[in-house]
Amino acid sequence: MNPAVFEIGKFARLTVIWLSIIFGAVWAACWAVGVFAPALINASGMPTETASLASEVLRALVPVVAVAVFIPINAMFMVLCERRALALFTVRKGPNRVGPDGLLQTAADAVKLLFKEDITPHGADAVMFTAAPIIFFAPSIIGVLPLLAAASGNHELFRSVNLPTGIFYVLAIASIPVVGIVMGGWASNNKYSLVGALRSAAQAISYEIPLVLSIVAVCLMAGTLDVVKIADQQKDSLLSWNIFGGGALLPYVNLVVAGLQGNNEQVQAIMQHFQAQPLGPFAAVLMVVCCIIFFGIYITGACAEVNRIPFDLPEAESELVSGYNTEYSGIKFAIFFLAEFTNLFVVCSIASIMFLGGGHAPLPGLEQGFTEMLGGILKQLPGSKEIFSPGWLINSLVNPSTVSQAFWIILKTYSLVIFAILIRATLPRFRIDQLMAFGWKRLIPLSLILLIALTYLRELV
Amino acid sequence: MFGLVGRAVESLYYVCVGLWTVAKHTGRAPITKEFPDTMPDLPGAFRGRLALAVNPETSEHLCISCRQCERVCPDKCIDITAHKSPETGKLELIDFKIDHGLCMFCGLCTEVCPTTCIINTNDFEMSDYSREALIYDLKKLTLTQDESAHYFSKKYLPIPKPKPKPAPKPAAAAAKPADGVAAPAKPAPPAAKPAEGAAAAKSAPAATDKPAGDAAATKPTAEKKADDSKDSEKEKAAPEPSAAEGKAEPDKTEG
Amino acid sequence: MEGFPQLTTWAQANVEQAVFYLLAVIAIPLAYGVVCDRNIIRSGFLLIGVFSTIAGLFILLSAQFLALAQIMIYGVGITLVVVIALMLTNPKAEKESMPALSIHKGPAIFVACFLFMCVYLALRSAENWPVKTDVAALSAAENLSRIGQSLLTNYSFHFEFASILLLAALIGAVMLAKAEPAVHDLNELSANEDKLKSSERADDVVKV
Amino acid sequence: MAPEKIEALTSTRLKTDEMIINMGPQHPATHGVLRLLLTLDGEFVKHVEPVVGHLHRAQEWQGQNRTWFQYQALIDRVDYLSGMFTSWAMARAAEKVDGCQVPLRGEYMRVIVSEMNRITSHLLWLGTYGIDLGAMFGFPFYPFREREKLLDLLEAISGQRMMFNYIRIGGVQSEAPPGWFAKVSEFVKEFPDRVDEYEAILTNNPIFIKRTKGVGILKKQLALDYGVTGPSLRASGVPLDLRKTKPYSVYDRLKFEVPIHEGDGDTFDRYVLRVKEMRESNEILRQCLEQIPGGTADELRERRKACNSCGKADCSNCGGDLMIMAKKQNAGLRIKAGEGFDAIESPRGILGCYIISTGGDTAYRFKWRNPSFCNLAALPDLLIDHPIADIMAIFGSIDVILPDVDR
Repeated sequence: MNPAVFEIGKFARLTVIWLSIIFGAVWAACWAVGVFAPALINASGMPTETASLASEVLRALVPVVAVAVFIPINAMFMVLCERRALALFTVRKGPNRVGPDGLLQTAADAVKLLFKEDITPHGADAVMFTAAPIIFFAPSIIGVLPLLAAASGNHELFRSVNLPTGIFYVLAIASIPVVGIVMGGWASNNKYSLVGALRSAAQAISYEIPLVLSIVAVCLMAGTLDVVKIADQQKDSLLSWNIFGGGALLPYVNLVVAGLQGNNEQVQAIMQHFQAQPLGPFAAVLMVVCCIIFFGIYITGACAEVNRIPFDLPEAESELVSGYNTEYSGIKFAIFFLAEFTNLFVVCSIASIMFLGGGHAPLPGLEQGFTEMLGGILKQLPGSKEIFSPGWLINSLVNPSTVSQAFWIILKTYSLVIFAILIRATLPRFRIDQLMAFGWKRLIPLSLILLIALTYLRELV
Repeated sequence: MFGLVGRAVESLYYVCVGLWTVAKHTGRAPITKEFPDTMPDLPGAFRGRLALAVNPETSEHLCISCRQCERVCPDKCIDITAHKSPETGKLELIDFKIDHGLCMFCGLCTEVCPTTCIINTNDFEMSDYSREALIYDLKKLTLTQDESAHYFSKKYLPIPKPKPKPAPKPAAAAAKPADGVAAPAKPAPPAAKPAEGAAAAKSAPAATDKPAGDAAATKPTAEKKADDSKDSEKEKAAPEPSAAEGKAEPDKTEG
Repeated sequence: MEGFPQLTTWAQANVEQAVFYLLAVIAIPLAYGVVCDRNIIRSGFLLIGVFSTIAGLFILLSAQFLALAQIMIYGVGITLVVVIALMLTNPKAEKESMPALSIHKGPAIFVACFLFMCVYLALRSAENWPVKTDVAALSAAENLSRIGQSLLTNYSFHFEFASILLLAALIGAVMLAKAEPAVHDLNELSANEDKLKSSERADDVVKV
Repeated sequence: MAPEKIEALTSTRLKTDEMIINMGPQHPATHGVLRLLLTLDGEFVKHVEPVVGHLHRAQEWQGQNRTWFQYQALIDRVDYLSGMFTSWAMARAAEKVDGCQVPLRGEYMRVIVSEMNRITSHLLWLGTYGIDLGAMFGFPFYPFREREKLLDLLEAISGQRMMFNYIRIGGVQSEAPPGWFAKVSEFVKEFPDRVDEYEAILTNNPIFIKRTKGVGILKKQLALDYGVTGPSLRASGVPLDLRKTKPYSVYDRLKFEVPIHEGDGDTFDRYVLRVKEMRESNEILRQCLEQIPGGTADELRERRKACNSCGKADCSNCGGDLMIMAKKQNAGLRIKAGEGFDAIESPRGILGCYIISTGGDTAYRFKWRNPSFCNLAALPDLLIDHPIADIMAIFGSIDVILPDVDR
């Protein structure tokens, strides 16, 4: 057999193992804090008021625990995933020495970085030099909170972090890391770092606009900033995803289906609807095109926001040595490194929630079928109402709809991550003036035009 | 306007072509050689660590202490200690040292060796803890009979004929080593014989001013002087090889 | 904080005040640093800190959207200011020549006192200050749509005026940044002259 | 234009401080140890001062203090990416002085290994050029994969991957090992497909085109004034390739095109030209494998079984054209008294060697004409008024190799 198949298999195995470790850990931590501990408190015979307050505090802490557990492990996995995927694209094997299949490679790297000497260069502004990685990393941790609710199918434990201004919150927080980069670059007392920092600032500001505009387009179609609502609007099928016009094509597909089934009444009903909107089909197709272009703009802007190739000018290894993190070493460098990958994950998960239907399956019956099947199995368990019985344990642990949604969102997000890695393996880097010109002269006008077009098309569909 | 759109679409197309080309590589077998697990398949010509071969058939040491390699080495990393045996009047090899820290693996010594004694093995893992440990002495350099056989076949070298046992070779062998020993050691080259022997034989008519085996005569005077003085030094140093060995040994164990 | 009734009431009773004072305690030294730090770039970063704490105060006032807008616009905007400061100043030269600003101290103190008095008096006359109390009761989503509606109805003139101002600033920036006929073009000119000669001479050389 | 006018035009601009940046000698993109002292106005280069010599190893002096035989092993290190060519240049100069005639098979072997080496050199350039332009994680591995194959083949014939010591004064060092020719022709067959792949990734890539088109324009006249040679010169439109203009060795027997680019001579042209050259080298290889007298080494060995590899000059299997070496290789290798210069076309340009021999086994004087040194001289003129990011694109595109500059 072709040895490449083995390599792909190893990569898949490694991914599955890591993901089950990550999400198992998150799940266990959330369950322990949000379900098990409150149950214990309630059962312990404390005064009811104190007990319920304590359990509410614990349940409010769940999202924080989930993110605190998830972010570092996930960043470690993403580093490994990137290295293995790059190896696949470049006919190599990648790190495969530490642990089975190189499973523990990044864990080992993290330990190595922890024990490395922490150097502050001569003439550096020590306070800012230290603060920069923190300011760079902190937003990516607090920024993902509103996404939790959408990713878990609005699970009751995460409902509290679902802000009405959810996506705006995420974008606002995501604009902070550039402060960290500028701070670090300036505080390093190194010309290369400084140039990297300046570039980063210019780039982040330029590409934030198309990025936000593409998100605005989605919000415009959805009519809300609430991520859970946006995700829920796309639950029907592939066609109701925002990348395919948020259901613009749905009536026409329904028409075709009804026509094929010979359901004349339904055909009549839909046809009447069309007569009110004669330009409807045309507008719908245009809208789909607009949305796909917006998705492209989003991906481009996101790559620029998280400094990925072809927009990795702040680091630009061949020009600026290592850009803003040239002078960093040890744990501070590790934080920069982890934050970069976390940011990548965040933008990919935003894309999958906003454009790719969040945690909903691409085909209509899939999600419901799975949920019903798992729910049916869970109902069979004995004593599912009694606290601390095995049935209760499993029921409180496994929520069918959350399982399904988590699966799909992981699949979508990591597919986007792999796509970003593929881009990284292929494209060369922009030059700074070309980057700015591309951002200001191409992407921003394009997204503005499309945004206006979309508002009108939306009325016509 | 349409030109702009056309260019954008074209650019996007070519980016996608690039992405697809890279993505296709996922289906190819990795070219990685996992080095310590699978050793590289090095060709016979590979110039690795230097070693002294023995006759693969008779296990007789092939070195005749002619010092050709010592003379030709650009790095001067070879150091031969030999003395003339008082009984037979023949050169006797006492010690043969190669400083692999100096060696640049050019392979010139193996080309000039009249008895195909000094050869490049395929061994390239010679890392050690001290520079002294890279100075290999006669014992460390000499290959076993099996290894010699392996390299002789791998490098397509002709198996040298064993030296005639009584060997009443004239004492002049010291002055004209190549002449004296190359003749019996050079059999009719078989088909696979590479480079030096065959080429030398073939090129004889072209290189008119160079009678074969005339190296000692054409030796530059300066070098001759240096060699002579070195020789005399070696002669003096000869009685104490064990001391040198004793010095080398602790270093090695230390490492 | 839907779904946590007890926690919400408890937090409002106990934590809100503490958080307010915490933010104030952070904000005041930061603001002092902005004014007094001799390093202009560090002042810029401190200013970001001040605005972040103010965003925190907005959140305490249930003005989520405003807080986020504050972070988004000022966080990045101030970074730009820092970058511009970086490009326009020479920190080393400034360290050497810190001018004695004693002449300006008096007027500065006067202006500061005046402004403080204004604010203080305004706050003292809170009973006469028309504060809409019903806004605070709105939920965040309603708050958001209320802002949108106000911007496009009652305050649309201000909104449009601000946009025109920004547009003018943008165009001005573009005009400033636009490259003037500079050395590049001159090079091109002389290069064109070279080109005419070079093609002939090049062939000659190759023939030789 | 008059200086006053320039002053008048430039003085209206915003006055800014210039920043001096020291790029190298340990910068990741200076391909070794070049130091560029850059004076920047914003991101634009105003003045460049290349500081060379960090790798100076007195290669010429070494040649004068070592025997011919010893020095042959050292000169591969002058230009370590195309060791065959440095050996060849020296061998040709020495043969010219000596008046020795290299047998035809030897010449063909020289052309085969050199063209292979030219491909490896261009492949390495291609990979590192990808790195220079920021395609750091994927693209460079593809050219290196092919380069690895070629280096394995060169290792099999010469004994080492880069310091070949294979082309000698009077011929080449050894006959190819069994199966070598078959592997080479296998490579020759599959290589054009691989080049297509590189081109699919880079040539039409909009980012790559933007980064390279119109950047670092090397005008014909400037190139000639500086003595730039090789692909960099041909990309500027000067049809100067010694293989064609002054055919040496067996190049007059081979049909090949020297790619010339009639463009501006920007970095993109240099890239296109090198890619074309790789294809042409591959074509030359293919023809050599067909034309080589005596056929493959295996065939020749079969033939020589008849005469038992007698090695006689009049033997139809061993002598004449079928020899690979015309001069005995040993410590006493001598070159007749006289002086001579000969140049060949290396991957980087015209590589010349000038020798004065007094008839002994050591040269009286060595002088190298290194293409990298002359090509590097044009760098400051190319960099002026380009942003920092273009330094890599331009410096990478003229393809210098620092040991060759510093010698």
